[in-house]
Amino acid sequence: MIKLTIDQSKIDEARNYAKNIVDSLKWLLNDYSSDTIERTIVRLFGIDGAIDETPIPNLVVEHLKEKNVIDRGAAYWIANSMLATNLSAQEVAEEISNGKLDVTSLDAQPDKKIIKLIDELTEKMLNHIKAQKKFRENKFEEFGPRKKPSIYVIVATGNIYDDVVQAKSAAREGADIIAVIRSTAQSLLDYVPYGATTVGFGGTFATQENFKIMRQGLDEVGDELHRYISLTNYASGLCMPEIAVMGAIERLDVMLNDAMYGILFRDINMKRTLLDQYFSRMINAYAGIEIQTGEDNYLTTSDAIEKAYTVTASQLINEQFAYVSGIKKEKLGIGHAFEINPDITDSFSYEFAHALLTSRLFPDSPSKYMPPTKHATGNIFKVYIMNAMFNLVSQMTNQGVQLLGMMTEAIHTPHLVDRALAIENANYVFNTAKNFAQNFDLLPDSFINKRAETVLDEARLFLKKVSEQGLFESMSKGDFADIKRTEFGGKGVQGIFKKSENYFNPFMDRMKAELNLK
Amino acid sequence: MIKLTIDQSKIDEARNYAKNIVDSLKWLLNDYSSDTIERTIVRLFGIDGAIDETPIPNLVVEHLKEKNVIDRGAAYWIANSMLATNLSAQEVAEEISNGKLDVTSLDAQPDKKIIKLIDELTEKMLNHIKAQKKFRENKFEEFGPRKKPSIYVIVATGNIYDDVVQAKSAAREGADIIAVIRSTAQSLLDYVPYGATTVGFGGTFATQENFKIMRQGLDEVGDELHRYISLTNYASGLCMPEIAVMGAIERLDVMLNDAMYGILFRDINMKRTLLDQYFSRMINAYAGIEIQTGEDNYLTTSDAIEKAYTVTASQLINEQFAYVSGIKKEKLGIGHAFEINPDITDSFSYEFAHALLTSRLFPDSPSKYMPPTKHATGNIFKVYIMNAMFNLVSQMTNQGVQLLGMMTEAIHTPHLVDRALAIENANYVFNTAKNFAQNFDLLPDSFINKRAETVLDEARLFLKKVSEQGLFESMSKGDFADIKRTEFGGKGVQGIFKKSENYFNPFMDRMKAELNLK
Amino acid sequence: MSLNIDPTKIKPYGDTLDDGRMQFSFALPAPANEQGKEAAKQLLQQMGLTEIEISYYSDLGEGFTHFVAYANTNISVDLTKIKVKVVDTPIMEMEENDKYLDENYGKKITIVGACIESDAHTVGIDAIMNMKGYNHRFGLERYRNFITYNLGAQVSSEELLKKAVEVNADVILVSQVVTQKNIHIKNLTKLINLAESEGLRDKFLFICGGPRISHELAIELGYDAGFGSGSYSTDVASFISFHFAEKK
Amino acid sequence: MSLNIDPTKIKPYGDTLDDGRMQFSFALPAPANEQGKEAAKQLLQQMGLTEIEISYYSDLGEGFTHFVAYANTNISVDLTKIKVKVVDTPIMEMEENDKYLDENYGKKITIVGACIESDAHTVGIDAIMNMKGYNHRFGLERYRNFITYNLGAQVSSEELLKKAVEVNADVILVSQVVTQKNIHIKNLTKLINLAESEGLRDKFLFICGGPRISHELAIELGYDAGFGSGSYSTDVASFISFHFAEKK
Ligand code: B12
Ligand code: B12
Ligand SMILES: Cc1ncc(COP(=O)(O)O)c(C=O)c1O
Ligand SMILES: Cc1ncc(COP(=O)(O)O)c(C=O)c1O
Repeated sequence: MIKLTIDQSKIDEARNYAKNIVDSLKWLLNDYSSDTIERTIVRLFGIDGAIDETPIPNLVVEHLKEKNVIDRGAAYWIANSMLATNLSAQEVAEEISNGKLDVTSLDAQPDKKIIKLIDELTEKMLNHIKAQKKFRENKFEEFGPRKKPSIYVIVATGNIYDDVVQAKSAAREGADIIAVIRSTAQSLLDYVPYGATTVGFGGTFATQENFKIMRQGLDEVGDELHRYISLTNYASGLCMPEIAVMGAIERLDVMLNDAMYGILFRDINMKRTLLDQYFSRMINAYAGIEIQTGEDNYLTTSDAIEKAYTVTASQLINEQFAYVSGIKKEKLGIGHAFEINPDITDSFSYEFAHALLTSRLFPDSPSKYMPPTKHATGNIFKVYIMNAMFNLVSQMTNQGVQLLGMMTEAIHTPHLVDRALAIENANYVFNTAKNFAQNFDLLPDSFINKRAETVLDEARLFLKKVSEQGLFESMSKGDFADIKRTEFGGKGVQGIFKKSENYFNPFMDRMKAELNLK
Repeated sequence: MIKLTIDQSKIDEARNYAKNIVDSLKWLLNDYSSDTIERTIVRLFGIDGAIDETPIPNLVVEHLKEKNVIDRGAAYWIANSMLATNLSAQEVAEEISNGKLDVTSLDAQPDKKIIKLIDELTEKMLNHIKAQKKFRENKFEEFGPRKKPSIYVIVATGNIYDDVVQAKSAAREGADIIAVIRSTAQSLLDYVPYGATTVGFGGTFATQENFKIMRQGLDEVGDELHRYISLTNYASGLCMPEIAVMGAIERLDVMLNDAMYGILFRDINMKRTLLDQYFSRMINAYAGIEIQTGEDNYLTTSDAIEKAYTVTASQLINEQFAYVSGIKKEKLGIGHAFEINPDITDSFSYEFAHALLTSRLFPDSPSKYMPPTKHATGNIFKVYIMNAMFNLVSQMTNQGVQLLGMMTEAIHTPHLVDRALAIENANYVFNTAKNFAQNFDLLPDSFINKRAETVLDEARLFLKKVSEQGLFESMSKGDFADIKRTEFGGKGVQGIFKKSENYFNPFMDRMKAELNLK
Repeated sequence: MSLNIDPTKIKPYGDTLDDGRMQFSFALPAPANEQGKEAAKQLLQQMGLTEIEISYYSDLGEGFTHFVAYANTNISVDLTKIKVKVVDTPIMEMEENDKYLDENYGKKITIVGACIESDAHTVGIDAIMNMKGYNHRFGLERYRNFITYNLGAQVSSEELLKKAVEVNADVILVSQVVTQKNIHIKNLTKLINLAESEGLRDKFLFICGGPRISHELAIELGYDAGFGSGSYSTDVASFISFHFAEKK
Repeated sequence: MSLNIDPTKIKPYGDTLDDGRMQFSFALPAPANEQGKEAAKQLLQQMGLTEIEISYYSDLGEGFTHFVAYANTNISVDLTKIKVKVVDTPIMEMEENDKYLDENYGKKITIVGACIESDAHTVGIDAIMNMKGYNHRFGLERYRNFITYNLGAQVSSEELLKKAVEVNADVILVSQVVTQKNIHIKNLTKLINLAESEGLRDKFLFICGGPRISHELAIELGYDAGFGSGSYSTDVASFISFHFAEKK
């Protein structure tokens, strides 16, 4: 067996630092909320729709902020208004949105009645989400589990209907997971666009309707193929929990959900991101959705050998944040990437060592392995064999999810043909080298073993430093990816608030209880 | 280290059977000669040229056969005629060819004078060959040795001048060895075409002039690149020793020279082939030319898993035939191929086991590893990654010469672009995985180890059977590649004769002496 | 919800219906620089392409450069107007075929096969004829109602016809794998002309096969059927059996 | 002995001079059978190609088929007529450049760079500007005679110009990596139009770069220079230094 010989105590030590880092932020996660968290609650009441392109959940939360009553939480206000007006949640929201209803003008209803109503509504939505979870589980039961490594491909035409055609074609070729890439920088929108969309830019907007359309397409083709085809999209950005909820409702199966991506790569305020990811991941956990982290991003800007330890460190931090939200090991897709300059002698051994380290650190988690992108050139033939080598590492080091590389990576978002060939590439390599690794022992004093140990050591020392000085401080010094972010800077900073004594988030409470979180 | 754990006594046993098979044919190698061997001697006297497309060496030997005096050997008759007529060797040959000279009509000259003249002429030609050998050695001294695995590519335009352009381009991309593929079925011609040629069919004729033109081109580009570029062509067929001599004269560096290819795959008489390969290999050995065997051919017609042992058995027989001719281990390019159906699960492990077995059996010889061809389809992308996997096996199992696969294998003989991409493929894989294998131990009870042992066992038992019943008998039963050949059938059977008491081959005698052969 | 494809005007598809996007790779005797790149672009322009993107170029030495490009064509094809001749007999497995002939023909069929003229690629014809077969289909040799002769490689047209007459064959199978300079067309034409001039054309069912053979091409060349890449013994066997049973 | 290439009529080269052979790969909304193959063939025929060989096809599902083909074009290009604009200043290493400016200019040059508008791909501009540099060439930041400001990703044209005015810049560097729907053209045009309308066009040297940028394109768009894939800090630095030293 190809197994790293690494001192377990070093792993434990590194993991402990990560745990300390996350534990020291409990104050934030417990005492604060954000605009998008409140919008999520609004959505969980079943409220949807948009007026002049602005989603109703945004209008509702804007109203509560204007009236300076958001610190009690949206749940309370909606329930109170429903009881006071005898309208449905949707009607209440529409009235608010049309400026016809001022929630603070209504009489406060008895607490008991409010709680009862909220309980009912919570129950209803959570039951729907649980039903979706059950549906997925049944399908996997019926058709068998996802293969390993799973084949993950993206569609990104900008038009959800073209996307569906491409996704179905990919499923027929052997794809297990379809990711609909979002339109450029959707993560910076402080709302989730509404409805079916056909004009995206470098990707297709993540909307609830688009989720539904794609889900339906994949269910159709999956039933035909007797394979359950998973669907994924991105939670990251200024709307993490809202998108998580949309995914839960429309039965996405996997979601990209990184605790720090927004901070580092999108300049979103750190408190905002950490808060949002906390609730969004809890929703993912509750819905049985597998999350995936975005460590590959470090390597698109930094050198993949020199900064390999930042990937490891980030993985361990992401892991701890995930546990706090109730994500199970089996649903924790730990990100990493094959991004070393292919001209480097023995770059394959480096990649192998890095990939093996991820498997070793998270043996029970379905790692998400990202393909060569940075060193992809317009030489489609070269890129195609780089992808084959990438697929081989994955098969040999037992990765969970293989995000297939496209031979046209340096040219355009994938064409139908590019994707089909990428799947053929993976199928060929996975099958031809299926049990290849089983023939070997990894030598403890080998380059690969020593390299993995070095990366772990560097990550361990880095995490020690961060845990000593605190995550905020480290980020403000640019310790992560050489990017400096401050506690009070960044996008969405206005969207956080301290909860009042009588703040109320019934969904989080229910989820916490069911997920056994304190 | 990736090393097979195999009982050495099994290897010794198999090798011994092969030795017995070859030893039992000494009567043939010692007592017989052939038309092409005699034409070779004519050529070694420096005789060249053609009349109405028929090479003068053929006309001379035809004459000796007509006159029924060939059993004394061409050397005697040419020397005798030279002394009797006072003409040069070339002049004598031309007179004979023009029908103006009947060698039997001349007086027999004194033995002492004949021997003296022959000695002088032999000395002259062998000195030229030795000078070519020395030249090559000096170049390798100056520029450094060929890399391992060496990059071997073919050119096959049919036009020697197009070939040169393609070869030089390939050298610039990184090729170490250029093979000029012969025009279809040249091996069935009982003469070697004359002069520069521009119209070949699926390849370019092997002629001495073409050898010279290509050699010059490669020397030019090699000096420019500070790398010695090796040249290779095929000896196999009805003219093995003649082509070997042309290669020695024009400084080819490698020659495809299989002891049994002609018999099995071209239906050339078995005695003829075995005789011819014996002398041709001796010439190769004398000229310091590396030979390569053609075991890949078995797998283009038979199943590469089922019939893997035929490759191993043939390798061991080819090895013994090579030793008998004075070929050194370091100049013995043992053939094998990557031809397993890529759809087979774990086909990569099978290929790996087979390749490793070849390395293990011939650790000091520069094995020649052939690419996927049979399972290549018009899907150039798929073939390109099959070639990458093939290159990886080579790098990991330490092969000597890598005959690069072309992504257009199933379509056409290689285009300029195909070859450049193939070289890029090999360079990338060799470099990215340079020391990858050094990280691992091969487990003795692994699939790969057991598979290699199985193939060896099958080969051993097969060789035992052949050594018991004799090579001729085995071939007549179709034991090799399911192809049946009889001792008295096949092409070129008329071209063998028993030497008389006073038969004389001064070149073979000198070579044997210098090569320490008895 | 599906894309709205007009079958009378189909165009290449990259990622948007009718975008016409295609991939190109070729070498030019041009320098590996902006000038060469422009030459590559102009070439594609003259082919009527637009949105030309030279994605990559690389110096091949000796004055040549390799280009990889993507571009859009505006050309479309009317799929509804395309009718190609294909062998359309249903395909029977071996046992089925044996039984079918028992019941519908009642005689054995004699088949002679060869890879003709300069071509020595026997794997294809062997795949069709030999006992062992190919990809889990036994060869014609194993069929109960066929008598087969596989003459192997580089058989001249004369020899093949001679043998067919000698064994009183019903069917002649010809394989052609090498296609360089259209040698396969030449060889196949030679055989059929020879058969005609000897008055043998209608005595046999003439069937050819090989990686670049199509039924359409075979008919054009005067054969009764043609089989390309990936055809199986079952395809040919079925065609033969139906032919004789129906003729009877 | 070399091939006899006529530069006024260059054609693609497979393995014989002027054979015109090219490789194609594309999807069609057509079935994966002989009919689809014929459609692919007709498409290539309409592009003026001959000797068309559909080497491979494969069903992609949803009504699409992938085709790989080889074919010959008869089109040629006159290489001698192709003149492309390229940056042709000699290239100096950093130390050389520093010294050159010491001796020939004697002042520091201020450079402001950014990846503008919707584009967030900073790796390219960083490769040119950042201390660390790229492929063993230090970035402009490290040059003794340059004062640099790298504004990073998604900087609006307005912001960029404002900053340039504020620091009294000599040079503006713009990066554009995303090219889908020609967004890079739109963005670059926006910037230069804005500069013109604010009377700032001639105050700065405008240089753009990115994987699909060429000097030719840059000039066309009204920039002073453009740098594509694989350009280095040394290229830009040399261009800038010569420009100012010569202007002086
Ligand atoms: C194996 C092989 C050889 C072997 C052949 C061994 C043998 N006994 O057959 C050897 C090594 C001897 C060989 C030699 C040469 N080969 Co070769 N060879 C191949 C190879 C790798 C595979 C062919 C094959 O076996 N395919 C598998 C069979 C099952 O497929 P198939 O032939 O297409 O047959 C199927 C169908 O077409 C159909 N079919 C075929 N025949 C028939 C007949 C009938 C009646 C029916 C119904 C159906 C049918 O059914 C079959 C099953 O589906 C191809 C490359 C490739 N991957 O295709 C090159 C290839 C065919 N060879 C090629 C060349 C050039 C040569 C040589 C000329 C090289 C040289 N200069 O020496 C020589 C000359 C041989 C000669 N005189 O013909 C070229 C041809 C180029 C071209 N398009 O013209 C190819 C494409 C390789 C290349 N890229 O250069 N070759
Ligand atoms: C890294 C990367 C990212 C990173 C960027 C991180 C960062 N901070 O830069 C991340 C992950 C964030 C990212 C995101 C996206 N990306 Co991106 N990305 C890439 C990738 C893999 C590499 C680009 C790169 O860094 N190249 C290395 C540098 C050194 O090369 P370069 O940029 O060409 O720069 C050189 C020259 O061009 C020149 N140069 C460049 N700028 C300048 C400026 C001047 C003044 C000068 C003189 C020279 C110069 O000099 C440099 C050195 O030689 C490419 C694919 C590829 N392999 O090219 C895709 C790619 C560019 N991305 C793409 C897309 C679509 C996106 C997204 C829209 C995807 C999505 N829907 O989310 C987002 C949107 C981001 C946005 N708003 O712009 C597409 C663009 C398609 C197209 N042709 O339009 C590509 C081609 C991938 C693909 N096939 O889909 N991406
Ligand atoms: C973790 C993560 N989230 C989100 C995204 C992309 O989303 P956006 O461009 O909308 O930020 C990426 C892109 O790679 C990512 O890695
Ligand atoms: C050992 C050997 N000799 C010769 C040849 C080819 O020569 P010919 O086609 O002229 O027999 C081959 C072809 O693969 C070969 O393997």
